[in-house]
Amino acid sequence: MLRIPCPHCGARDEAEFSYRGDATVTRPGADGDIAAFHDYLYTRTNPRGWQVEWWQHAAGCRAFLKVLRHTVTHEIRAVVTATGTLEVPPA
Amino acid sequence: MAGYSGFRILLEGLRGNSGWREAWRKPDPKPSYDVIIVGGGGHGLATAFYLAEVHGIRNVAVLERGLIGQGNTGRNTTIVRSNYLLPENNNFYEHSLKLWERLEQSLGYNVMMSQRGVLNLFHNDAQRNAAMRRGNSMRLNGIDAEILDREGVKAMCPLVDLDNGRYPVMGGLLQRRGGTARHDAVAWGFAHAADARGVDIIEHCEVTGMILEGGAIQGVRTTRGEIRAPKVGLAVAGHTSTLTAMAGFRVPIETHLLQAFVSEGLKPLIDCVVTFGAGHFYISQSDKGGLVFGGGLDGYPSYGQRGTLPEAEHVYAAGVSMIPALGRLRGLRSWAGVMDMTPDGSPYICRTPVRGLYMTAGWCYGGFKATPASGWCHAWTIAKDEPHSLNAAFTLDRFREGRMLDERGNGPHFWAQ
Amino acid sequence: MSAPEPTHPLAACATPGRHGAPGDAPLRVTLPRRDMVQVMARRGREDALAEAARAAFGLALPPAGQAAAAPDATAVWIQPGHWLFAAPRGMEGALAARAAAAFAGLAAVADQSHGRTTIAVSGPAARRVLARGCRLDLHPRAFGPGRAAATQIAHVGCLIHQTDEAPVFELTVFATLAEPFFHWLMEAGAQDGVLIE
Amino acid sequence: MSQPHRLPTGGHIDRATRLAFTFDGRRYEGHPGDTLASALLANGVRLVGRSFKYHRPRGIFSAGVEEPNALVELREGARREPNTRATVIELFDGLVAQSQNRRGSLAFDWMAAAGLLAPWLGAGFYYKTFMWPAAWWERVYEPMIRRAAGLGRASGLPDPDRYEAAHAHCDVLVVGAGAAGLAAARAAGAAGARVILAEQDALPGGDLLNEPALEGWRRAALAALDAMPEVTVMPRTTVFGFYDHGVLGAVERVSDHLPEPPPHLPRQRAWTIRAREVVLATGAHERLIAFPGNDRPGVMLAGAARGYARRHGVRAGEAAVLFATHDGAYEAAHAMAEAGARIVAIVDPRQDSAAMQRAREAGFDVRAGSEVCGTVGHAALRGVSVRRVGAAGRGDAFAADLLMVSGGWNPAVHLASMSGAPLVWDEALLAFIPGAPVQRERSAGACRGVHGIAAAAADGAAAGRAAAEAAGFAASPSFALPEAPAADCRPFALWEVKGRGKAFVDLQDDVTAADMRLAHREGFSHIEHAKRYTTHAMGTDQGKSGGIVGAAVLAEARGEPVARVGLPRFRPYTAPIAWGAMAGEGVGRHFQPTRRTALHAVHDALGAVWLDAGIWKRPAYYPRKEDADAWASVLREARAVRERVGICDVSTLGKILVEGPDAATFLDRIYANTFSTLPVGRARYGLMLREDGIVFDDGTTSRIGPESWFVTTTTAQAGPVMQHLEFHLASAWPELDVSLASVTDQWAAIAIAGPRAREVVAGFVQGIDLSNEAFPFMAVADCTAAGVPARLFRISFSGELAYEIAMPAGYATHVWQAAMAAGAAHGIEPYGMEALGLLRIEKGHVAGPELNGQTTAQDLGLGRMLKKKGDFIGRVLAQRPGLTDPSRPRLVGLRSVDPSRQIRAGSHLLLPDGKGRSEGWITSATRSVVEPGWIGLGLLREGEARMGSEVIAANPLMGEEVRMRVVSPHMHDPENIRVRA
Ligand SMILES: Cc1cc2nc3c(=O)[nH]c(=O)nc-3n(C[C@H](O)[C@H](O)[C@H](O)COP(=O)(O)OP(=O)(O)OC[C@H]3O[C@@H](n4cnc5c(N)ncnc54)[C@H](O)[C@@H]3O)c2cc1C
Ligand SMILES: NC(=O)c1ccc[n+]([C@@H]2O[C@H](COP(=O)([O-])OP(=O)(O)OC[C@H]3O[C@@H](n4cnc5c(N)ncnc54)[C@H](O)[C@@H]3O)[C@@H](O)[C@H]2O)c1
Ligand SMILES: Cc1cc2nc3c(=O)[nH]c(=O)nc-3n(C[C@H](O)[C@H](O)[C@H](O)COP(=O)(O)O)c2cc1C
Ligand SMILES: [Zn+2]
Repeated sequence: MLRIPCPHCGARDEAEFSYRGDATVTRPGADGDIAAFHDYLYTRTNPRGWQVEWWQHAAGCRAFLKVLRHTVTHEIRAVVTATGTLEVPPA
Repeated sequence: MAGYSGFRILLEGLRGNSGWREAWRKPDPKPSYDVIIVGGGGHGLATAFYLAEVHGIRNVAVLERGLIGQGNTGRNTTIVRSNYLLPENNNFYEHSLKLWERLEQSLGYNVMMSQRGVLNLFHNDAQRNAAMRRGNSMRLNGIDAEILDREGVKAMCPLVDLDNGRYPVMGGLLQRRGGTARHDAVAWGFAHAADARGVDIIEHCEVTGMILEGGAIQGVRTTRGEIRAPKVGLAVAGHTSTLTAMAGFRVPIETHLLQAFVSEGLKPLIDCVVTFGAGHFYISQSDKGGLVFGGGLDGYPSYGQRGTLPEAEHVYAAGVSMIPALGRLRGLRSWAGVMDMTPDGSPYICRTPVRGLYMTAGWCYGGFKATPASGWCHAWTIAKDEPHSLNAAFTLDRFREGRMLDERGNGPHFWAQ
Repeated sequence: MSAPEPTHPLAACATPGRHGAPGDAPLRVTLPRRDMVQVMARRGREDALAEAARAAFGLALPPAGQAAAAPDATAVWIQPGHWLFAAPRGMEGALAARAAAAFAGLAAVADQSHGRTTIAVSGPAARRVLARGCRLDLHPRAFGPGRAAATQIAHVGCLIHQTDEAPVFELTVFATLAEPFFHWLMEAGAQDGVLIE
Repeated sequence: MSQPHRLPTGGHIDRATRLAFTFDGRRYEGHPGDTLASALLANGVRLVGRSFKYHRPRGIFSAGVEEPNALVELREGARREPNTRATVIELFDGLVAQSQNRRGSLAFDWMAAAGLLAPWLGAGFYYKTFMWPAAWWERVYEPMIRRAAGLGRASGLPDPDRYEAAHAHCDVLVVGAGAAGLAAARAAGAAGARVILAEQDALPGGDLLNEPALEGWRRAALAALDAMPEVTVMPRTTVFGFYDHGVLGAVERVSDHLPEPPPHLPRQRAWTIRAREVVLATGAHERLIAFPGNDRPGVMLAGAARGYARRHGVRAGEAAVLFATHDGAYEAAHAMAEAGARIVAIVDPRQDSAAMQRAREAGFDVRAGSEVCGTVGHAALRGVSVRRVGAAGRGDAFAADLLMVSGGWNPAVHLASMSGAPLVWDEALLAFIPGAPVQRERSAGACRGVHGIAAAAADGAAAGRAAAEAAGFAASPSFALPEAPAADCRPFALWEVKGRGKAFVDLQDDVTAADMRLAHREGFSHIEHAKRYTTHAMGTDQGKSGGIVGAAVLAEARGEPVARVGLPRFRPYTAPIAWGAMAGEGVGRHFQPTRRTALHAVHDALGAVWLDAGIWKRPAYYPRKEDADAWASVLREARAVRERVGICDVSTLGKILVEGPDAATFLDRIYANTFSTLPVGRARYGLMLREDGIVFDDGTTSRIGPESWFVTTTTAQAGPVMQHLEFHLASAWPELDVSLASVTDQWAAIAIAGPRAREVVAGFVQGIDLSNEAFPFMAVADCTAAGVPARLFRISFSGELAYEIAMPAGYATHVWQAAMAAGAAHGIEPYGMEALGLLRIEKGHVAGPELNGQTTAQDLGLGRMLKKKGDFIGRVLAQRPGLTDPSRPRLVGLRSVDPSRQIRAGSHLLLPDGKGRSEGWITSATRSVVEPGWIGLGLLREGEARMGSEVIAANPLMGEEVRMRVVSPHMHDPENIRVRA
């Protein structure tokens, strides 16, 4: 079971959060075309390793957080608020 | 090599079982093949089998990084059914079910396909109407389906609590021809039969890179050296993205975690497969007596093959809510698999942006039942370099086209499928 | 017609008296009547909002995980930029009006007096009983008076605010889910005994 | 007569109290402190079960969770619990147990005939046969296999007991309260850490319970722990799994040692424990040796025999042979001798050792360099055959009724392995021990191969101290550790004695050494393949004592060391756990919370029939005595709305306050239609798309202030819409200054609909001019309703003149009653969801069945709502060809040609000459009040072009075909005259 350190609330059980997808993709602006939106919505790196992903602390402070998590070990290395940035370490 | 039969069992029993030989050979890889299949799960092995059996392409290698059948094929809850809504899906899965129905005889291996019935419970009008739409779609496509009322549910699975739960049961959609098969035997049976037709099954051989020339595949790099082939098929389930990354492109797949569980062995208790409509839960009983059960995804991407406690608790809670007699039984073991989730819940059997590279992937948590048809269609697509009509819709670029095959209307979220 | 007393969300199920096992230190349960408003800071106006809160309510807006109390109101941090202000039940809409006036231009104000309800639990059994559903560590080393946290108990969202060393925990839940939450609390407390006051 | 094998003194047994119990209907007695197994042994019961495949007679083999044989059905009726290990059942007065997996009696099990077929029932035989004739598999072979397989019988009745979840946090979790665990907990506790010490046994102590000389130390340790307020000792608590991030699961058996749970107490409690540091002190499981007949009742693990003598005061046999490969097991012989048994012989493959010498000095017949090569007897052991190691032949026979076996110890590495630690081979111990930890975990004592109580305790103390330090506590003072001579537990590598007869590596699943070799011969040479092919280590004991032996047999066949072969992967659970405990209290009626509107009691008083809408309870309809059936009620309610006026609780709609300077901009991007142009005091129907262009949700949203909006969502999507708004605000447009608050619970809402709605509303609402000019369709204003502040909306779902009035939830009953009073003169009637559904279908309003996540705005005839300019969610991808394809099914109205013919949602639409090809389906169906008969909404290919034509609603599931006419979905008042009246 993941324990996700929410920057607002401290470490909380995974059961309080919901995963909301890869946080490295950004929504194309008003001028985005089908190809751009297609990539944003569907195409995934899906790394076997470190991934920056969206989690909402849904049953807590409701903040959307960016979480740097390893998809094999499940280790969480860093969590920042929505406007923060996280570097993906080399595999 | 002699096939398996009751007679041989008798004979070998008298000879101290000393005459049995390897169910499949353990060859070293050759420098090149006509076709390489990456992934020794059910889908990869079935692809190889049908390449040999249907298309006469026998110079084929199946490369498996570990042991065959130890991926999702060896860790799934073994439900086989064709009760799909969309015609593209129900035609495909019905083709699969028909292949299942004669798989033992095709393979000369008992995969213990058991058509015990798959019963999906519904609890309210909306669910009933959706079940009707699906069941009628099946019937119009020539697939068996029945709608059961509460008495029918009681008769089919007397242990289900019709009334006292949070959401009383209203009825169920039953596919009698659905059922279960013995997961490991499916891998072993396809391996045995493919091997007998000349396919090299090479275990402990991990693909680590792709040899590409001019936008076309020429072979793969592996932990056992380079192996060349003009055609390569991927059947690596949750690892698809890793392999396509080697080939230089990304796909609409996210790898998620799904748990399964088995109880202690019990005398026959639950005869069919039952799924709960009020929560994520489904259950059946294996021939060994264990109740095999599972629920929904754990909810986040993982290649870790290990599940999490809260999701397990949810599965158990849904279980006792559906069948209160389960409370006093015991869970024996839990495990998890890594699922190749797609944004619409439907699969890919198709060519890829790289010439000569094909894939069968995106099976989510429903690909065991697809095993024979996936192999059959994948083999067809590889052999002919074009899809069969059964898999024509299962393309990678259907999302560009807006032609999603979203059975349940869950939308473009991998984790919600 | 004049406004009647609002119906309490737990009117149908919180019967005063002893429930569950006859223990000597039962879980004590009370249902304080509160008005509550959700105050949501405008972008970049947090400091001004804090100033206004001090002026109008006499309290310092608490940071994440904390509550602040003034004689006639408390403020609990609930999410980034959001606080839940509470005061004893007064005239309908009075707290919301007071907050709206005090925070005009600084924050949006949503009256939640009917949307949330508070259940106060106390006594030596309180931590033990809460642990039967609450995933948070409420041990004195990890939590304490003045601390607050939003979490989920028995599938129901719950804001926990410890007001007292004793300990006293105030549990604020959604009004339409108060009954199942209360049912859970009664079940969880039955082995220690519950005294509803 | 009773308890002939009970010792007069000694052990943790209260001989003064007698407990009566029955096994297979026979009455016996035992004492507190007994397990069912020890009590059966005290009474001389040897045969307790039948094996899985060959139905061989089996006896008690162990004294703990590793028991493969002595599985019983415990208790009766709804509390019957199959497969319960007699070795861990605490005896209570009135206990009832039955043997299982037998046809006939335990002594004469018909299924034992399977043993005769054994040559043909080797590993994996079923994969190779039963294929012809094809139909026979399901009709003949499989039912036979299913009946023969399986172990105990479930009761099939609802479990009457209650369970609960519980959560714990600690600095240091110590698993196992043997010498190592007690010392670890004490050391960590003394450092000031919050410690949990979990022990599956009822009595903490582990192996200390078999050491009378160390009882003082055990008690002192427990007293010390008791004196530490931050240390919690949890007996009867099995830690079953080690999950990610320092989380472990445990089950506490609160009442299993009692006849039934006392009032208010659960049967079991499932703990989720979050530990900063973990000390695993889980001990070790004794290893069997594979030799022919090693499953005979009377063959028992040496440590178990010792434990029965020392802890339970029971002599497990009168004439005992010890077959051991290491010194650690010799204590069993001494213990049995003290208990009054005759030590017939000690068989040891080694030539000499300290323990062998001591045994000789004690006068035992020590057979050095020897091995047990067979057993004699049937349902009970009568003799043992012994020969020189590796010699051929049957060897010498010894009469004995107890054969104590020890092939060494398997450290209980389950939890360490689950936590991610690799397992490393210890050549001296011939065992796998935990390697470098991955999580914040360390092992101590026998579970990492540190044997001997003194060594284990010292190891535990060091681990406890280190754990506390790692958790941030200063070093703790030291305390006295037990002193005891340690026996050498390094075994001689004897895994298997080959000979005639079955030598089992997995007793429960009847897996023999020969099966492992067969698996290898057939290519299933990897341990994971071999496991699956033979079912080795797949039983309820998961190979705790024989797993490694099977691996060793496989290793020999492969010609490789055991270290290379390894063990099958460890998974939860360390021991099987009750389903009910994992499920917790949220089951049955409490599987999900029941959400009630503020008007719940009102509907109840009106006799509402309830309907589940998600987790909400909503009134379906309000039956009256004079209504012939449910349809009569529904039609009556709907008619009231069409003809007079009705009142309906619409509180479940999601309500979100959206406020801030950028709220209008935000809503323009969220909705497919424009909101920024909406004036204050007006509402607009809005459509949200998902980013993939499919319709997400709809609802009416009002501007209640220049920067303040009241968004409503459908009941089902309230949560998802809120999350959707929050997500886009956080991820896509963080620059927008918008605040979101869910006010669903704050506001109750009531719809008042029907031609007389205005009069009714006027009767209890003050502060608004209700005239059509002053308060037209889609107007919104604050008001006072029956004296309470409220908000009035002029919106309509039913297609009639209608209002929705929202009021603070606590006043809902008051306002409802005022509305009823005001409406009495107008014939107001409450209407439920069914009538609401009827009305909206007549009106052609889409709802859940149409907004099913598969439809576009065009599909639903709402395409013109999509704004042409500006970004909004779903705009771009909605333009994909597949979604704009004109051949997609479109929303239509449908009416039965024969009005009496019922139609059903879920029927497919066929063209009369269409050869059965589905052209669409019925999404919603109802009887109608406007024009009596059955009507529906559906999605039909080329729907518009087919207006007026006939289609067939086919429902093969129900055997129905109904002729339908395609009509406009707006079947009632298409010009919207009534809503604007
Ligand atoms: C818990 C669970 C329950 C399920 N229940 C059902 C069910 O009831 N019914 C149903 O129909 N489906 C079910 N499924 C889904 C089903 O198991 C899978 O869809 C199906 O088995 C996939 O088969 P496969 O052959 O594609 O994949 P796998 O069996 O996973 O095979 C892929 C193989 O590729 C290998 N591989 C990966 N990378 C490489 C590489 N680089 N080089 C070489 N080899 C590689 C892997 O080792 C693996 O053996 C379930 C899945 C899980 C996990
Ligand atoms: N029965 C025996 O003869 C036996 C068995 C193992 C070790 N030993 C000896 O014991 C001494 C070592 O002491 P130790 O403390 O390392 O081992 P121990 O066997 O004395 O104690 C381990 C304790 O852990 C408990 N336990 C194991 N898994 C558990 C789980 N998952 N959840 C909760 N409790 C669990 C066991 O019930 C036991 O009480 C040495 O003398 C060693 O040789 C003897
Ligand atoms: C249908 C099915 C039935 C199973 N039955 C058992 C069982 O009776 N006993 C057991 O120990 N494991 C059983 N397992 C689980 C396997 O032991 C194993 O955990 C699973 O295949 C995943 O492999 P892994 O745990 O090695 O990763 C079963 C698995 C499946 C898919
Ligand atoms: Zn948070």
